[in-house]
Amino acid sequence: MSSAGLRVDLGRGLVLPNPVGLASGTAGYGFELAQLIDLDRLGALYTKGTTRLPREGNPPPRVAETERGMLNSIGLHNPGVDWVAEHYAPLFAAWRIPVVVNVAGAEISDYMHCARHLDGVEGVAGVELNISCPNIAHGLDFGRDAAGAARLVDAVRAVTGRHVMVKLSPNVTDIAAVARAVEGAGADSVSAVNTYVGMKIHRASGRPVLPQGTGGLSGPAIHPLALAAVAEVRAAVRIPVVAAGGIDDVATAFDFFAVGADAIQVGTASFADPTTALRVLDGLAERAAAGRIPARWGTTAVGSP
Amino acid sequence: MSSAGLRVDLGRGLVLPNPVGLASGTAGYGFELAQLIDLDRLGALYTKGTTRLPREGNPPPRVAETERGMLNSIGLHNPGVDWVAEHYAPLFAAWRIPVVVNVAGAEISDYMHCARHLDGVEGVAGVELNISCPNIAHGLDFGRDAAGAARLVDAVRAVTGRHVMVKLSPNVTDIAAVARAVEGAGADSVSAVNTYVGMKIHRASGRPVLPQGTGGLSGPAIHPLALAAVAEVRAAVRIPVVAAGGIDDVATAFDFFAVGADAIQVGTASFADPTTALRVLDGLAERAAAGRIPARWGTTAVGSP
Amino acid sequence: MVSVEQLDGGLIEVTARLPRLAAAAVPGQFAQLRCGDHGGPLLRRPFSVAWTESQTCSFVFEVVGEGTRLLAELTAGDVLDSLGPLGRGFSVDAARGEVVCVSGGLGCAPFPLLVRSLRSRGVRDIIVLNGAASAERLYPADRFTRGDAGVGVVEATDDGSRGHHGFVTELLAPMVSSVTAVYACGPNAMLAAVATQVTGAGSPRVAEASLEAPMGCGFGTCLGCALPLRGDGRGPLWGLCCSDGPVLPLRSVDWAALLALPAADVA
Amino acid sequence: MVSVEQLDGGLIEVTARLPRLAAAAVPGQFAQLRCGDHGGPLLRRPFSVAWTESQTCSFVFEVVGEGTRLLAELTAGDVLDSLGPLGRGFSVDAARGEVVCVSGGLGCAPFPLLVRSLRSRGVRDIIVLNGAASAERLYPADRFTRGDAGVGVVEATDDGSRGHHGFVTELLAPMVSSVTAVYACGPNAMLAAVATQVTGAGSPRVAEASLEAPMGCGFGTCLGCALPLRGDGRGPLWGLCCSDGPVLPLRSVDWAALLALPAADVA
Ligand SMILES: Cc1cc2nc3c(=O)[nH]c(=O)nc-3n(C[C@H](O)[C@H](O)[C@H](O)COP(=O)(O)OP(=O)(O)OC[C@H]3O[C@@H](n4cnc5c(N)ncnc54)[C@H](O)[C@@H]3O)c2cc1C
Ligand SMILES: Cc1cc2nc3c(=O)[nH]c(=O)nc-3n(C[C@H](O)[C@H](O)[C@H](O)COP(=O)(O)OP(=O)(O)OC[C@H]3O[C@@H](n4cnc5c(N)ncnc54)[C@H](O)[C@@H]3O)c2cc1C
Ligand SMILES: Cc1cc2nc3c(=O)[nH]c(=O)nc-3n(C[C@H](O)[C@H](O)[C@H](O)COP(=O)(O)O)c2cc1C
Ligand SMILES: Cc1cc2nc3c(=O)[nH]c(=O)nc-3n(C[C@H](O)[C@H](O)[C@H](O)COP(=O)(O)O)c2cc1C
Ligand code: FES
Ligand code: FES
Repeated sequence: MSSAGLRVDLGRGLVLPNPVGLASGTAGYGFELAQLIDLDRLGALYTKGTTRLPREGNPPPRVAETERGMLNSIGLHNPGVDWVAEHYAPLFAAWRIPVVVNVAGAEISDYMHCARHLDGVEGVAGVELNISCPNIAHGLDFGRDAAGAARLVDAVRAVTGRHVMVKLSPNVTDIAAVARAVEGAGADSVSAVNTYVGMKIHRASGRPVLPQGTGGLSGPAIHPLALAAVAEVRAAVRIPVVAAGGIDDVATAFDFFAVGADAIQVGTASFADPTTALRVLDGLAERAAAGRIPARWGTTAVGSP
Repeated sequence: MSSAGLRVDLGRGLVLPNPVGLASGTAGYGFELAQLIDLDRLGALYTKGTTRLPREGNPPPRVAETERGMLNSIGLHNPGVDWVAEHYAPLFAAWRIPVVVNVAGAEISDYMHCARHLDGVEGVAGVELNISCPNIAHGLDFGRDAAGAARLVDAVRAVTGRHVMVKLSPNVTDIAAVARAVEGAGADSVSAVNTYVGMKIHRASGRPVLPQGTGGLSGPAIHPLALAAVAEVRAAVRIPVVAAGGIDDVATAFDFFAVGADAIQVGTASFADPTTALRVLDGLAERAAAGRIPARWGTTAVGSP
Repeated sequence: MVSVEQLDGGLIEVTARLPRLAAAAVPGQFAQLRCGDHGGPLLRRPFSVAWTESQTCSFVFEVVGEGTRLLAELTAGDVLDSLGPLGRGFSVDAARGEVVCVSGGLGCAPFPLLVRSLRSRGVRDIIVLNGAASAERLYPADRFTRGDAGVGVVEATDDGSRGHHGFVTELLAPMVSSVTAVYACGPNAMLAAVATQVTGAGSPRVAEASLEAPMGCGFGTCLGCALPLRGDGRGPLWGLCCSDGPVLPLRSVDWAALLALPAADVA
Repeated sequence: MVSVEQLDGGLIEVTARLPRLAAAAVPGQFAQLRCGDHGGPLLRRPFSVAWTESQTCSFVFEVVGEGTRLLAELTAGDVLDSLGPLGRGFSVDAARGEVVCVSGGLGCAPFPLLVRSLRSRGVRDIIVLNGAASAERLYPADRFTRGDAGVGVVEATDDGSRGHHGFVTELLAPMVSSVTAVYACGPNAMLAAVATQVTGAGSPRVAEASLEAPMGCGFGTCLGCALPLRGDGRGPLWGLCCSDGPVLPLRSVDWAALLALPAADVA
């Protein structure tokens, strides 16, 4: 299936060969998946959340299954930005798939540090600011506060010429306000949604399965919630919106185009079937060939809900 | 199975024979379910959201299924508080099951009107203020704003001597703040959670299935989210917490006791199996008989997540 | 305890041991069937009771989505979990002499039971007007008649592959003035067409249709299954398909409002 | 294409046509199996490859939850959807002369394949120490030996209903100094007990265990399957069960940290 004509220009140099990406934290830095699928056919790889210093992550169990969903509490286990810039980026540079480095931190200075260190690094197509990780202390603060998010984006904007995407938290009263705030502060695009704060109880002990108590819920269970959130964000901003949440086939991906997303990220579904994103891409290409994708992926007017 | 010893005193005269209730909007005013099950064995019936004036509700479709969940957009279809007080309450009075009238509105005066009209009415054991209905204009405003919620509770507190329970919205950044605010304003208990804002897309048309665009998501899909929310509320307040969200058997109900809930509400599961609440009760009684329920339903210390 | 019969054109008839439902169901009532076990859809699916014997009930459907796909996978020995009978059935008491049943597509489902009931109450002549897209999608005539000479079936197909070439409602006009009752079940557009034929003077005393709506519960508690009924002129009044219906007098439905609603399917 | 064999004591052996997995799997590797179809669990479940023929693979398990319940329901003709082989298997190259395999409960799973591989590489004597709660829960001895006289099986049961009355690790002590390799698979407590026996001087060159952790993906991308490895003294270092393991040198695991973790099951 040809995917020509599926190109998506997200602005400031981030051009996706097609709208189908792999969501942060569900594809590592691509190396393992590259053994299993033809990564280079996809539209973007969003890396595991990367921090200023290497992080060991949380003690296990780190994942737990729920009804049509999964909770995770990985705790940003990652080798740190220096390692990524030095050792991984040169490998990314050899790939056709654009690699967007997902960046996380506790302080504005952490994000600035990472963005600065990745700026101009070959192989890094942009950064996605994870202001919404529910699994580290303070990880949600920026994502839950429009003014804080704007300050963060403003600071990062000053230190990088690369595309800055902001990953929004759905665990908020007003996701549209946060989206507008980061747009105003100079974000080039937003991605939504990150995971929802959830919990699972170990029945024999009555205690949470995840040692942190809560984790982030992803997968089909959140698809209807993510659709509502993306529709709301779409109505709030003019910059591109990259959608994630429960995509597991072309139909669930298309639901996001119907509410106005410009591109999508496949997350949890890759765990059960690493070819999911390729299947979505093939389905998309088929529909495109049949003329079933209107301008901007068939945006329909969905009122702010 | 005997359910003696399962009594729960929620305060200000609201004493539940047992902790197993039927969630608002999933049992109407009890009359239909009374034909199908022995309603009088249950701990509480929380009625359909009731408003100052009768409401016709939203145009259909009003329900749509998602992965292990359902969306609804009923729009508070109800006969109005006068009808409930005059025609239904006398029938409630003949039942053993305590009936808590769920009250909704757009203005503080609407809630006051309803609470006043229900105050002292025989057959009405208390009111549950629905400050979190996502399906009417303004329906979420109070639930999403701690100060507004407190003003509302304060006003209602002034006009009723009955038990005032406040039904919290999970569609907020900080549910604990709202819970603390309504506790401070004199709420006797809180219930959590109401539904999560979600959307479903009609694949053939690319438009939302529900004419309002969004609806409220309930059912097993939200269980992990509701658990996290209830744990957070439990850690925030001292008043009783009544839990709802995805309960479909005794194990899922017990998960809420594990995070410190005082009582529970069975919602969506009653649609597929009207005996669900009775099964939960029987399971609970069995565990109680086996001594497997410590004080306050086995509260474990779950840190604020 | 189930048997599954594949008819032509994708129609499927499932028969299951459901003695209580069989004993209680009146024509036009429905049952909420669980499709699949734990992994299946959360909500039950509504199906008209198509036939009963002393111990069994039958349902007719075709595969349109996940729920019906799982029902079609039932095999002998499986248990069918059913809730019902639910809703209001057809009014059979006022029917006398001649009556007509108008069926479109899967609207056939309630009629075998209705026909039997009417005949046992002394209705002399019953004509079933049975329409479908094409010949193989017609529910077989002998399942309406069951060999009873007092029952006639006239068929119509959209493509003309059997019987009248055109809409089944076109067959209704000549008989509408001579019957005491019209019962209809099928797509909304068909029902609306029937409704226009039975609202003038000299219309049959009983003119009813079985309607559909997406359902949460099936027994009147979720208020999900709203249908537009004729109101006081200020817009429709919402009735409940599951408890006010599914069978409603044709004249009480706000057909214009109903036809303006989005399709019930969500595919 | 599946066959399902119910052994005593609730053990189940499933054999499926999986030619590519059969060709590629080395002992100790695992496959991620899909349990049930669309309605089944979201994530796959990891199972050791227990045996291979040219076209088929076998897995041994018992029903502990939803996923294994669905696997146990497979019947001939069903398709088993498998991803793998995954992870690192046992080191077989350094094994010579005599080796011992220590199996506890379902830890038996990887050993039939390992034994075959070791024998084909010229290992002279293999002793399988096979422990379980009771006699009927012991994986049958002939599935380790497959009639090969170079393989011996010594059994132990917690309740003494067959073989040594006590822990299987008690059988290990007398032989630990004479073998070139110790391979272990079973509950963490058992593995820790094995680890303490093989860490002193004169310990076998190869001392490895196959470990478990709840898995999201099975192929190294989710970072969900963390296991505590020996760090630099400032607390454990997290390794990945699926890609650093599941087979790890016994000395590289931080056993104290591992035993302090909550149980992997979530029932
Ligand atoms: C009172 C009543 C009686 C019915 N009797 C029959 C019958 O005898 N034979 C028959 O084939 N069909 C009948 N239907 C329609 C049948 O219920 C739907 O075809 C079925 O629900 C589709 O389920 P699905 O999971 O296969 O489809 P999906 O499209 O996957 O269903 C998704 C959702 O849409 C709803 N839905 C889809 N189509 C309809 C519909 N037409 N009406 C209401 N809800 C719908 C389902 O309930 C479900 O919630 C009846 C409907 C009603 C309301
Ligand atoms: C590398 C590896 C190889 C394995 N090989 C075998 C084998 O050959 N035979 C066998 O019987 N079992 C084996 N297991 C354990 C097996 O994967 C679990 O018993 C199985 O996942 C339970 O699934 P369930 O849905 O039936 O249970 P549930 O308890 O319902 O599972 C719920 C969740 O807990 C996880 N889980 C439960 N128990 C375990 C466990 N022991 N280890 C990891 N995750 C768990 C599941 O993956 C799932 O996410 C292996 C595990 C690993 C990691
Ligand atoms: C195991 C796991 C780890 C994740 N790690 C990150 C991360 O490091 N940074 C981030 O922005 N999102 C992270 N996410 C969120 C996903 O990128 C995605 O937003 C979310 O899972 C919703 O999509 P899905 O339902 O398709 O999985 C993670 C998700 C999972 C399941
Ligand atoms: C059809 C439907 C109607 C509901 N109506 C109301 C309502 O009127 N007032 C209210 O406070 N909650 C209402 N709810 C929310 C439920 O009471 C409950 O909080 C929610 O469904 C979560 O529980 P569940 O997952 O067990 O259904 C409604 C839920 C459903 C499914
Ligand atoms: S389906 Fe629930 S009220 Fe009709
Ligand atoms: S299971 Fe996903 S990294 Fe190991």
